[in-house]
Amino acid sequence: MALMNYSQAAAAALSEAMTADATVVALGEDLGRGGIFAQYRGLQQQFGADRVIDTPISEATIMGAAVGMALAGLRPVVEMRVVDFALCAMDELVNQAAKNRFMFGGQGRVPLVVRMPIGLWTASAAQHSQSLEAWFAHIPGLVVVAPAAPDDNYGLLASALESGDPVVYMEHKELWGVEGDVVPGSRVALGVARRLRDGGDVTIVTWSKAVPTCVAAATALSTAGIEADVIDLRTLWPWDREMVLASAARTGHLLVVHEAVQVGGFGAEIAAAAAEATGCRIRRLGAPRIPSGYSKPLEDESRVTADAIVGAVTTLLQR
Amino acid sequence: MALMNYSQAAAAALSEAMTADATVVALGEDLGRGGIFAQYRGLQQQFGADRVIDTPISEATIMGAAVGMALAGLRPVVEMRVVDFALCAMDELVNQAAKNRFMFGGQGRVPLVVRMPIGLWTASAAQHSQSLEAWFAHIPGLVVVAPAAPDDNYGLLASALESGDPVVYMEHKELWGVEGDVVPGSRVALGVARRLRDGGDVTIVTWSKAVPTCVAAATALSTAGIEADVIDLRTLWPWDREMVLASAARTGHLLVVHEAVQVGGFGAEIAAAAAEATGCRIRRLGAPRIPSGYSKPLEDESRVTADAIVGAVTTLLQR
Amino acid sequence: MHESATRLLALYRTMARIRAFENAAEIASQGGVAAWGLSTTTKPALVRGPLHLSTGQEAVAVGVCANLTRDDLLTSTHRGHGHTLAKGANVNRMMAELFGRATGTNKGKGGSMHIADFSVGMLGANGVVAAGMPIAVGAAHALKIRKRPEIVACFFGDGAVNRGPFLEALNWAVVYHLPVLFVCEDNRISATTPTGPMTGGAGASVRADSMGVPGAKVDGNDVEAVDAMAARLIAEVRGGGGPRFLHAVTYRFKGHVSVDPAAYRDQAEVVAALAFDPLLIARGALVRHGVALQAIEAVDHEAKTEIDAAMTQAEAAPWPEPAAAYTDIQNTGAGQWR
Amino acid sequence: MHESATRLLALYRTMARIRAFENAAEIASQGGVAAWGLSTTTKPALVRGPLHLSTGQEAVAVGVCANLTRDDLLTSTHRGHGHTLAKGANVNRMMAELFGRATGTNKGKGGSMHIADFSVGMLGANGVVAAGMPIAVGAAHALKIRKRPEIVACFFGDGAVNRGPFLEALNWAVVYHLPVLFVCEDNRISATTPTGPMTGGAGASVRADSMGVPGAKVDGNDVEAVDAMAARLIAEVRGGGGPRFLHAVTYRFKGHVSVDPAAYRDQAEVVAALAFDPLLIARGALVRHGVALQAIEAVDHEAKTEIDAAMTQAEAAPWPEPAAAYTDIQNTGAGQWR
Ligand SMILES: Cc1ncc(C[n+]2csc(CCOP(=O)(O)OP(=O)(O)O)c2C)c(N)n1
Ligand SMILES: Cc1ncc(C[n+]2csc(CCOP(=O)(O)OP(=O)(O)O)c2C)c(N)n1
Ligand SMILES: [Mg+2]
Ligand SMILES: [Mg+2]
Repeated sequence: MALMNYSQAAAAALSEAMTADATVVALGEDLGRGGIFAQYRGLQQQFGADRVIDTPISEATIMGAAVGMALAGLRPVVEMRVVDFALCAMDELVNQAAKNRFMFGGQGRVPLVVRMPIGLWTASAAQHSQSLEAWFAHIPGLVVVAPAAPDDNYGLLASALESGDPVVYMEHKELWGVEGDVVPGSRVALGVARRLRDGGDVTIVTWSKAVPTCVAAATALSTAGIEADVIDLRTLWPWDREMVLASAARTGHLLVVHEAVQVGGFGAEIAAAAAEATGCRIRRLGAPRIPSGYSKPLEDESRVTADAIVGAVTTLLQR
Repeated sequence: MALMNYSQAAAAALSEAMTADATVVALGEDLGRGGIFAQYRGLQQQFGADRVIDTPISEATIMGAAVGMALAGLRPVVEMRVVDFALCAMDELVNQAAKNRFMFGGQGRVPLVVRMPIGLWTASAAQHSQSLEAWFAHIPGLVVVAPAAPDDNYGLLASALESGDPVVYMEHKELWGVEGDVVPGSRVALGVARRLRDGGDVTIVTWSKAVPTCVAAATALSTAGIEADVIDLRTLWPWDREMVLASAARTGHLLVVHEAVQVGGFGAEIAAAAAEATGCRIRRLGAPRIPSGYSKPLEDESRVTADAIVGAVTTLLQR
Repeated sequence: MHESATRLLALYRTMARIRAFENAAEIASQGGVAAWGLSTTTKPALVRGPLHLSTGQEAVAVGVCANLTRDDLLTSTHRGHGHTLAKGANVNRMMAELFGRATGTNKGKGGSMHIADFSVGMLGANGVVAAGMPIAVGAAHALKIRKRPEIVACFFGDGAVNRGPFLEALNWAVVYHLPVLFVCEDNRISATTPTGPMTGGAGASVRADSMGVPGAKVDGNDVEAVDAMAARLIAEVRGGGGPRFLHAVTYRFKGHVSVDPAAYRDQAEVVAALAFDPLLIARGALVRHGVALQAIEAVDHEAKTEIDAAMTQAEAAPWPEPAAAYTDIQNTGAGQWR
Repeated sequence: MHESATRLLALYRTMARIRAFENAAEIASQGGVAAWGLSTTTKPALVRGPLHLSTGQEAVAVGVCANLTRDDLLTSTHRGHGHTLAKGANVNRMMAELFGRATGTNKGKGGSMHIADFSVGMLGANGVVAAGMPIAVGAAHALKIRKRPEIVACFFGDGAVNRGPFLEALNWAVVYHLPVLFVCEDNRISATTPTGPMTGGAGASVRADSMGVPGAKVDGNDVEAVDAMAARLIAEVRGGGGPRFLHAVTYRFKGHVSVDPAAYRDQAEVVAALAFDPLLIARGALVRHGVALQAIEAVDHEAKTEIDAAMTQAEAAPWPEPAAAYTDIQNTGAGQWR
């Protein structure tokens, strides 16, 4: 067991995968310097510039080339820096990577992990703060992962690298420094959620940076006598219907919380699916439908707070 | 009143806007030949190649240039041919067009209408059949429109051209030939849904090509004594909460139907919002999470049928 | 027969097979989907989807692929039948794919626009202009990293040179010194729009040159010329010389899609172009090489017979089961459809 | 004073103001967000967001903008303070924007990476590399359609030449013969990666040339050289000559962002580069032009005073109301936030 931060955990998982499998390579801008969040620190020194590849600023071709690499025998890890820049590579991801296996009748597969950090990141404004996980969960052929803790970032990245399917892997830009214990060699299965707190009054489903906020809110609720069942989804597609629906059926009340814009967010899918299956009462909490502002008072309007979560639960239970 | 098909109705609306306002221009590939669905037929002859602009195959720059045009005094209409190709211009639409007004503190606006036809289109396979309206409804700064009939395509396109905001305008590739009466000069307000059938047992909310299918299903249900309130949303953002929530509150049962993949589709937003606000029972019907297949038996798996809708309503009412 | 004659006859045979394939597919597609401002008809067609024919462009595919091994890789465009056949795919499975049958190269899942045969290194036609280019350089990158001897041939049209991935992919190939031959199949038109007025500068090869990809221009209707130039450039690529660029000028005999009458095109231009039919040119060359007319006609006849058989087999072939719509997508999360 | 001396002194004044602005902003940003592998600190900084300084590149912005009218348009990059100031924006409002205040050019909504002043034709910095290029050609396209006399100056970095929009935008400008000057601000680095090894061929201007955009290369640290070359090219653009390309070679004195120590860069290289500080060069030229040292120092002093005042004003300026987060987004559907 080792204490690592969220960034180091990812570097460790990738380093071990590259050691175990010579076909694993990583490509993206500035990887030679460790990546802008240190999540590749030391890897180019360890594996060489042929396997930890510094690229031109060519997002479309970074993604498209990775598809070609995957078809020709490699298992590429693509670094998009932030999801906002991945918008320069949507044809390559959605039309090419995600549909390749089906379109060609299963002749090939695209074992590809695309890392695209999401989320607000101190005053980074409208073009460096988006959370677009809902887009990718909507696209057949893609797996979508959004880890919230170092051990999950380690275990899920390792599983993503082994999955053989195109995986949209979304780390959060304000979690890199978070520390936690990681068990070397451990795996976290894709599609399995994580229960962070047991409770019978209300189910709170969340992921990524909203996880710690929900846990804080649950603690506050508990002092008020409300026990929340807090579930970190971890993988958005496939999502853990079993755990979520069982809990929602039990508590009869489901709140889904995420940092992404609430309108059309993936919380709508979880809430609708749970209401369809269990008839539970639902409520969602996400960012308002506004671009992220630069100035703190504006940026804060896009942040989901523990108070807002407590408020949402209270309203949900009143109805 | 004039009888027009869906394609002609759009051409008429655009032609009138270009006649009335010299700053309205259209740009895209093959517009000089009328566009591949005849939706621009005659316009270049009428307004000249400077205003109905044939472009290189440069989707990113078609979209980006339109943003620049809008900032410099024009009201561009961008033709993306099919939404699948618009994936080559996501940074330009989502990071540049949608955020421009906010990011720059309201110094400018981007009056832009981006046409990106959606939907299945006889054996066009995985890269020419997508319906991605849910993506754009999730993005602050964008208006999303999906007309189902000639009069709406005329009245909504006219309103979109007058709105002054970036509008993602999604026509359906299998509706071009549909005919109907159009009132010259008429307008359909953005954000106002259309009730196609009055009923008290169940609310069916839908849009685009699924509209006629829902109407057919409602007729069948009626013979079985089930009266459906059928609502064509027409505009997905802003959507007509008033009409939908009032109906859902009245019937207590809501089914949302669309051709797009159900998982993460915009139906989840409507269903979740309605359940949150009215506590109604909900159900969704969309395509399975699979790429569209080329062969008919495969493609048909992605089609929403009247039978499936009848089935969904029956299950919904049983619960 | 003289060696060069033997080679030319072999090249001609492949061209004849492609021509026969395209002609048969064209007929089978009548009444199919019409993107051409005509509304989609419901008249049942054997080939339902959009069909982009390479009729008249056979010499490019054949001249280039004649210099590739079975293990070399190839990325194609929406107009990919010729590339696929020339790379060695089975015509029965190709035609079955166009017919949407379970026995097709793609199990009926892709159709003409996505035709592929990975077993002969053909990594697929593509529905998105220029989208094959980044994939091609990535495949070449993998071959280099894996220290493989194979190379990649990347086909694209003249319209693709105005899309960003053209620049990004060529730059990528130079930066990593990759084994890839870029083949610009220049039929001088993009759908309904002449490409010239939409393209700044002196065109494809000059752009390639400015990015550090040397190359050459060739008459794309003269299969011997294409073969010779491709041989030279591919030898340089195989020799570790890095990427090369082949600019082949040709002409699209048919409409953009099979149901497109191409009324926007001056008929005189088409008639003039037919005089430079690559098959005609090759026939003339064969005769000059002393090959007997009967030998040539025999090849045409064999090709016709082979494709007729492919049509019959395709029409008789089974349709995919609906359940097949749910396979070959992803393992993780498979079966969880709604 | 001789006319050329007067002009040079004016150019120098703007450079001095930019330098003072960047230095002040740099200090105000210490303790702010650090993308640099350092985790984001919580130590409060006056300028919180990522700050890309143009320190050392002042001559490019100033030499080009000196040849633009207030109504000409300009698109910028993430490193846009110099362009904005040189185009005529008010430094108080600029600094207030970096401080995130309601009185900023963008009401505190954009910050450094999106700084803009439409009132002087500055259409905005951009958080996405090369994203300003299609916008620039579109603006030029609109000016042409509207038969306006203005032109557009499009700034971008050396790293941008490897993104697709570079090719698409240049091609677009040629196809429609648009009034745009492309300015490649070549500081030879892209974030932490030297751009040379990532760029195939002979570089930016050669690529531009291959697409039909003529241009010239210039020493981007010599403001007189930039001014002269920009004057020539802009005259050609104004004269209806179509797009032109200016390749200005310069050097980034600071890290990629203000909090980046740039440890990855050889310090000897930096020291050597400092000898070619554009302000030093301009000072030397001023002296050669017979301008008195006191006159130069007076300019430096004024600049410093002006920026100090801007800092004081910015710090005292009001924060935006939370409600402002919900305005300036869209009229249609406004107010319907969840
Ligand atoms: C990105 C993109 N834009 C537009 C289209 C529609 N389209 C299909 S083929 C074509 C013309 C392509 O011209 P060219 O590259 O010269 O190939 P050709 O059809 O001449 O073989 C167009 C515009 C597309 N498939 N992809
Ligand atoms: C499409 C895109 N990819 C990556 C980035 C991250 N990024 C910001 S600036 C930069 C380097 C740009 O280099 P250059 O264009 O030379 O401008 P400079 O920073 O040198 O002024 C990178 C990679 C981005 N902003 N946009
Ligand atoms: Mg062509
Ligand atoms: Mg640079």
